Amino acid sequence: MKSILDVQNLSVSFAVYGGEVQAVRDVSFDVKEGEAVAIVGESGSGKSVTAQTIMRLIQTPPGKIKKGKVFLDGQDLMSLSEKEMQKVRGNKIGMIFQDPMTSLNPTMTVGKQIMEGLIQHQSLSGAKANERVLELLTLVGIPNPETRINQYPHQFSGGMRQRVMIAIALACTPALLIADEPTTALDVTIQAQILTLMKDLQEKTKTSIILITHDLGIVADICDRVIVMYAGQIVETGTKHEIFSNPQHPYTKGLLKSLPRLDQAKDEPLIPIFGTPPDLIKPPQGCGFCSRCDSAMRICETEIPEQTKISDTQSVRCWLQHPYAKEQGSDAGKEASA
Amino acid sequence: MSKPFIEVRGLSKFFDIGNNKILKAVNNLSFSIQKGETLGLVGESGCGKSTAGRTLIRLYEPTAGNVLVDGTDITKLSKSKLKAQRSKMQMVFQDPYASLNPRMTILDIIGEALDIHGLAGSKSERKRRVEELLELVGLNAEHASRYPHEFSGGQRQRIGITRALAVNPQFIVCDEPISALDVSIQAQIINLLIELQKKMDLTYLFVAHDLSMVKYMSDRVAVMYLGKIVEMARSEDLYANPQHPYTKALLSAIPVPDPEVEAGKERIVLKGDLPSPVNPPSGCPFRTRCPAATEKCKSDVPEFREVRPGHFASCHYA
Amino acid sequence: MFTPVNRDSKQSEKIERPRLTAWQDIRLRLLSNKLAMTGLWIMVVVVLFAIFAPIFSSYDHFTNDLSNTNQAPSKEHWFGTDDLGRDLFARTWKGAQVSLFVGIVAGLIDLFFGIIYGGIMGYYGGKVDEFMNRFAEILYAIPYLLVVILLLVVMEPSLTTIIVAMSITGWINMAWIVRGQMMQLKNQEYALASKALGAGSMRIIFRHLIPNAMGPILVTLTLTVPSAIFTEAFLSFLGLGVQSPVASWGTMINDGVKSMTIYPWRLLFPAFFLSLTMFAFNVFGDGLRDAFDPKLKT
Amino acid sequence: MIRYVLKKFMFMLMSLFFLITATFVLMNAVPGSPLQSEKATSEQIQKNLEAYYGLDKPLIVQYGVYLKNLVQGDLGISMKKKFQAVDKIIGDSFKYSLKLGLVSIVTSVVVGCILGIISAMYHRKFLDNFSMILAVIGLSIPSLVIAPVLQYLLAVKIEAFEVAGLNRPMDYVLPTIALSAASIAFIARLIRSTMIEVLNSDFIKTAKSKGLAGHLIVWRHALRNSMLPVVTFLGFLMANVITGSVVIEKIFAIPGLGKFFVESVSNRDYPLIMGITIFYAVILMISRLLADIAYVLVDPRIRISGGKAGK
Amino acid sequence: ACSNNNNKGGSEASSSPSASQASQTPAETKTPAEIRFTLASEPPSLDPALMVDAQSSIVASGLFDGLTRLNSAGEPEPAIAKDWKASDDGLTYTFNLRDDAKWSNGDPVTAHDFEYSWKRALAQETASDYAYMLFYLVNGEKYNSGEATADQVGVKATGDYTLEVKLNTATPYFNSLVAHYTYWPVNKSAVDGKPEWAADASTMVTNGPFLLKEWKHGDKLVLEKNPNFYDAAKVGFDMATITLVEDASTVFSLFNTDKIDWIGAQAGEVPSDQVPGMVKEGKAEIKTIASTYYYLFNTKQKPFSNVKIRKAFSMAIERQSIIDNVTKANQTPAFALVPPSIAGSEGKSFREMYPDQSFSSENVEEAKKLLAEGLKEEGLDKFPETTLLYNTSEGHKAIAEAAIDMWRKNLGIELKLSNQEWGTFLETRKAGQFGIARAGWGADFNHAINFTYDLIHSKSGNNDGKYNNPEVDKLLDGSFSATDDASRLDMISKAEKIALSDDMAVMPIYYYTTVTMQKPGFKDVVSDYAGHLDWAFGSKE
Ligand SMILES: Nc1ncnc2c1ncn2[C@@H]1O[C@H](COP(=O)(O)OP(=O)(O)OP(=O)(O)O)[C@@H](O)[C@H]1O
Ligand SMILES: Nc1ncnc2c1ncn2[C@@H]1O[C@H](COP(=O)(O)OP(=O)(O)OP(=O)(O)O)[C@@H](O)[C@H]1O
Ligand SMILES: [Mg+2]
Ligand SMILES: [Mg+2]
Repeated sequence: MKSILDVQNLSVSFAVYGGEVQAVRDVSFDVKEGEAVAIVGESGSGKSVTAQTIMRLIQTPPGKIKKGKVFLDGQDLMSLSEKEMQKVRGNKIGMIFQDPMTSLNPTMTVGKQIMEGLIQHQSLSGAKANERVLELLTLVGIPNPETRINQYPHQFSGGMRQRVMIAIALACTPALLIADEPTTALDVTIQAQILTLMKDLQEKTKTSIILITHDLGIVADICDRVIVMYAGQIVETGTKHEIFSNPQHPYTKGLLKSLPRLDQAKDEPLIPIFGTPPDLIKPPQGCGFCSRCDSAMRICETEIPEQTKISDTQSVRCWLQHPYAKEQGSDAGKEASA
Repeated sequence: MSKPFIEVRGLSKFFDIGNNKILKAVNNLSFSIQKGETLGLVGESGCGKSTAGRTLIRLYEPTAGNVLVDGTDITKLSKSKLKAQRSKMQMVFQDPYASLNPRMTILDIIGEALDIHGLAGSKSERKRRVEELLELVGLNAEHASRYPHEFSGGQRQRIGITRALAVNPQFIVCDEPISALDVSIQAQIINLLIELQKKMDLTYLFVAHDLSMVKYMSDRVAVMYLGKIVEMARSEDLYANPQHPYTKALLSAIPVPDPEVEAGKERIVLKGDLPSPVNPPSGCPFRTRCPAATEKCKSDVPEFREVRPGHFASCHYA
Repeated sequence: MFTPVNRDSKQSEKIERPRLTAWQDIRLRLLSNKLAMTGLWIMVVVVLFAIFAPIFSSYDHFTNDLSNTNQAPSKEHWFGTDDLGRDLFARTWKGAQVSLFVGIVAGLIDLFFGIIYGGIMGYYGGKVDEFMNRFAEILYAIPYLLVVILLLVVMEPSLTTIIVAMSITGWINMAWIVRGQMMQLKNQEYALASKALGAGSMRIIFRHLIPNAMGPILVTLTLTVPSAIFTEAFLSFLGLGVQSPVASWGTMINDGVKSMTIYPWRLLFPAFFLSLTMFAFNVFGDGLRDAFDPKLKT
Repeated sequence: MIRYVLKKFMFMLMSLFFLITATFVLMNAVPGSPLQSEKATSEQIQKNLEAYYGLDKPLIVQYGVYLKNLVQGDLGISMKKKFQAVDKIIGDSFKYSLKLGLVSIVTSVVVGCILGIISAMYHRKFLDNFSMILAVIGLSIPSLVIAPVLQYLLAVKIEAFEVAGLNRPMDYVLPTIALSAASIAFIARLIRSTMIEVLNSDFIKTAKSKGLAGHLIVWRHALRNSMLPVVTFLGFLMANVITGSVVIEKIFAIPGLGKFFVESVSNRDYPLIMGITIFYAVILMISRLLADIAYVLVDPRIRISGGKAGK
Repeated sequence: ACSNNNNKGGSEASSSPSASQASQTPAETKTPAEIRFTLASEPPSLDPALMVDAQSSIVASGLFDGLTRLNSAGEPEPAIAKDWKASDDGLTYTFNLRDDAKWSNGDPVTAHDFEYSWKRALAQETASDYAYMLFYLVNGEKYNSGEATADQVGVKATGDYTLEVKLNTATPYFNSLVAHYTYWPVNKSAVDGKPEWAADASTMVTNGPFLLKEWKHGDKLVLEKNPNFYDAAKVGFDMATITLVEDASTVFSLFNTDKIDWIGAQAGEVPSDQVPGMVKEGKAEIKTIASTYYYLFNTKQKPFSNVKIRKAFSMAIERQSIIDNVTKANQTPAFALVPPSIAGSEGKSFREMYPDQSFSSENVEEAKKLLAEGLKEEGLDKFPETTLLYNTSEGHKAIAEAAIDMWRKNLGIELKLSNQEWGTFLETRKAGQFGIARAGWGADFNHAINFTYDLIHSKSGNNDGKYNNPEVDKLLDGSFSATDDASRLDMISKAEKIALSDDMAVMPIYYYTTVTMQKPGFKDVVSDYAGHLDWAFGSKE
């Protein structure tokens, strides 16, 4: 399958007083046509920054794209002018944000907000655009689109607003849809609605999706491939089944273990990952997860691990994959829990 | 069953939102919690969970109803008596960023609790006590002199818990203490809460919307919808055998972090949104979204009844 | 290299960033704001001059020298002389003392009453708010001049009188600002948390809410101070304030404007230093607000 | 909405009543009287005058008479400006103040917004610093100084404008600058800070992700949302600006209302003091009410209801 | 300190060739002759009975015409009255009126109008501040206090054009007095029952050389020549535009940009800092006026109850220095109250007849000595805390500052300064809550009694220093019953000398001047003896 998006060695940092936050460090991945890729990871691990960098929505300053290339259909987005980039945004890539409560302009009718992108990119006439908006609203399952079109966001519930956001993102039938935690702010019953909708739409439109989330349940539900990020780096990638059934990175493992199963009893304690994620203003010299890792080794503190291929689709960045570690570590701290 | 530690009878909290409109955030709640027990409270956002928790410990003045804590009706207490009772019941808040005053050090945030109840005689004793408490939740004494913004979310939530613990409470309302936290951190807090409960014989009202966590945490679970409890049962019971259609939908909507399970799951997707609590639907409040609603649901308010031993639900068809 | 390290889990709770108290943090952010620091330095220099220039000047601010009236700035009289031959350098800095004193004290008093009144009004809301708001509104609309003249009947003209006069209505604006802030902040969870602990309203207002409303309060203060300095000139004109031969910047500007075209220095110096100080106040206030704003924090 | 306005209106009447009472008492407590002059006249003449103006009656009766006339819409007749009706004096002079005031409010808002937008768009860059320094300078120089300096340089020295008066459109330029310098600065700073916040908000990101150009984003999305605090500020500004400024009116010889604020009190012209106070209070209250209503127009989220309009 | 009075410098105006030519040449295309000047504030009233101030009188002098008019020397000339005669006892005046004067509504101006107007001014319900100007008439005061009827008042039109006036005492200056605005006529049909008649251009009915065309309240007044004026040939201006401008700098700028033709004499004011320069360049003129600037001593209170201390204070002031360096308008140092421009008799001014130089002198050594003695007499070992009170104004402030500096330097005494807003100031001064207070007095009419009786008689309401010397009172009272002018002035001068030289009742500082500027080409636009602009019979080339 052709890859539609190819991110290569992307590094992004933010200048803050007292230093530089290295939010994304040397991240590479690709997204294939019609594929749904999930990016999971701890809060602050650089998921949103990665997504926004693809859209070139990072504010500069304080943000700075240190290095890296992002190819969309073979075109390097990082080298485009702002004008050219405007033609990509909303047209070839659509984006949905986390909080539907704040992502819509409160002082503009919903219809206008959807129409804006259409007029911008497809130069539709007013009437045509209006028609298309109604079509989109129906598509995302909003009843009475004719009246809804003239209402303001505050007259919509959270779920409805997220549907509107989806309509905005899909307005120009983009090749790639980036959804940054589209359901985190929603209730489970509403979340179910939105997820179902997204699945349907993907089947219908064959759009590629990057879905950012930290809910592994959602990943299990709708994604094909998973990218696990930690402290600005990709620590593990693989297909959904590989990640859930055969996690390699201690963080991925820990994440899966720390969730209660529905059949777990109260006296059977959860296994948390202790500690807190590192502060990216002073990123650790070695592996980002090292300070919280049960099986950390000397080298983890000093050297960033190489990417190791586990299978055609799965790879991981962890020193435990190193042949030496495998030799020595069999008896050492595997289960050395604190 | 022994005499319950917390007993809530007909608790209601209505907000006057102007224009002669009344918002019935919490409407006629009745339940009880035993000493050392955890009651889970789940429901959609806006259904009145926080309001219930806050009214329960009289952070909001209840519109109606009584709350008996260890036999004393706190809704009737005078201001000064209430203050004394406050040390018995505490609250842990949802947002670890908003619940700590950014202008105060941790020492002062926790110390304030001691000051208010005169629990620390001298400055040094106050400091010692705060440090002790911090150790209890796995933080360092060194952290006392720092400011909230220097901490990560999980650490802040532990500070929030410490503050609640400072006054030696017996009952804690945990208002979604983990929903703002990272998955990997949530387990830390849950474990801490359970550990503390065992150590100090605490009673919890555990509010959340993450059903798997609630089930894990709680002995019994109550499901709220539009200001009312629609179902309440022992947690295994509730999960294994949900009676109310809302609970059923809720349970099926939780995504399970297991591709095999997800692939085979049949999901009940509710249509529509939570109706406005200003003018709730007639009859059964859930009927507007219920896949099995009938004419009866429109006209008759279902009674909250014991459908099986220890399992209550308010549905005509349960 | 590949040997495991066993760590105490406590250690992972370490905070990497340098330890900063909120005040240190604010200071750091202020220090890195060039414009605000310029403002601060200007203020410091002006204050130092106001304190020391009158002491070290070889002239005083009140002795007339009728043979040397309206002299342009020169070696002897750096800022020139006024219509009675008084040294404008000495007068400008003497005036600075009065103006700065009035500005700052009036500002502080406004701050004090505004915070208390606005804090209570905003925190309690409802009927209390409605009532207190009406009262402030009425007070605001009563002709100020009448109040001031009446004050003159009961009090001797002096700096104190001026400050009292200014404080009668000066705090209202501040109160309204604080009220707005209170309404926003009172539902913050940390306020509720404190209430849950049993804290009284006063403790919540003054320990929790006010410190967090400091940003807008400071900005308002930077506006209060200049307006107090001008009000002083107006009140002195009515006979309420400093009496000649003591001058203030406001009264000197009032005088200077009239002879602006022939003796421009009589306007220039007080106006320049007043504007400069105001400028400094404003940019410093801005910097302070930025420094106080937790939202701008990283 | 109508209910809201009606309720506000009732409160306004109540406040007015207290205000009238307070002013009446104060006015009579202040030394001096409308009939005084430097030259002493005979006691008899004084008595005749008092009788003529009804000042010989007990205060409470005077107060009652005043209220009665007021209810009938009669503000009385000035004691100093012989036989000019107070409402006419106010009306005549308010015309000028209103015109000048509106011009300067529009100027303040337009120029202030432009400066503020520039600042916000080029946050932390040269243009930001430049326009903010400009704004702070505007705020730092008292109008007492700006006005005569402008007058001297532009009207006397190069005669580009008239020295005084308010007859042709060009005559508005100088007083407007002097009158709006401070509010321009204030609005610019207000807009800047809210706009910076708005530009960082999520819905701006949404707009960007649609591919809109920068200026469109500011114009369509950011501006309206940044106007809210300005609208509140305008409530106060309106009342203060359209009722005239003593200093500006004096320097540019504008026959506005502002000078009467001082003059009526200096003259102890009781009916005029009362009239102006009432007028000012009503304007103040109406401006604040208008600001509330404007708030609703700008922000569709706020629906006026009960006691809590957007503030 | 200022006051009222009106006069016309009409006689010279008639000789103006341009005026008569302009009205006679058929080529009327010439731009109208206009005079433009400013007033600091709006005339409070243009009703002669109610006017009290300079602003009103300057405007109204173009609108009304009285029985007589004062020329620039302050002497009465015929106006509506063709001639007049006084009875031998001086108690009855008979005025013969001209029969060609008309009201602007067309009515003739008759003696009945005068009778009506005078009685109206005296009537209680008119509530005129200046009713006392008419107390010279028999029963004038009684009628004003309701003790007599209108018919008993001593004024009667004995024919359409003859007016007979009966006075309480012989008043030789009565023919000047009737030039005062309180004696001006009003038109009964326009006035009766319409108290607001004089507040609007459309309802004004006048009889003077100009008509009020437009009165934009607060902004300006426009006057146009009255074509029906009986002496229209004498009227040089086609119109007068009077704008209301308060700020002196603005007035000055208006003059410099050719927007106005005149500054000074209560019609605008040259900014004091500009005066020396303007005078030097010959652009401004300085004229003395009938006003005096002085300080009141509170004679009822220590330390100024002591005459030596009062003298010491006066002697320690260097008046010329104040004039040269502070007020800078070439004022005359004053040692008495009656200003030089007040007329005496036989063409000489009062001050020429009774110079004030000898009243007291400035002498620092003497002052110190007197102060020490005075303090001893009062049993004071050091000078008590004392306040110098003045009403808020730049000018007063500068003088007060200069004065206290002189006392500091010359006597070693530190006085406190206190300024108050006008209304409060008057009340405070009346109540005697001061040590020294600033005061000023301008002429109501051109006679020395106006500066003496009013200021130093113990019964006068204007004697705020509460000076009281029975001898002075006796002399002043006696002056009213004196039969001839010479002995009257003599008595007045004696009283003045006792009060100012022996008792130092008040401390005169200077006699006012007014600084005037006018555009070239204007004739007979002048400041009158009292310092009010007199423009109505001026002309422009
Ligand atoms: N504008 C900015 N200025 C400074 N630092 C920033 C900025 N935006 C992001 N960062 C930093 O970059 C890092 C990565 O942030 P990012 O928003 O990508 O995290 P995330 O993985 O999306 O987390 P979450 O799950 O909370 O959304 C964080 O440490 C954050 O503090
Ligand atoms: N102070 C208040 N005034 C008016 N209405 C309120 C107030 N507090 C809460 N409400 C309303 O009461 C209802 C219940 O709110 P509550 O915060 O208790 O819900 P919740 O179940 O805790 O939701 P969430 O999951 O979002 O925290 C909501 O409709 C809310 O808008
Ligand atoms: Mg994110
Ligand atoms: Mg809640």
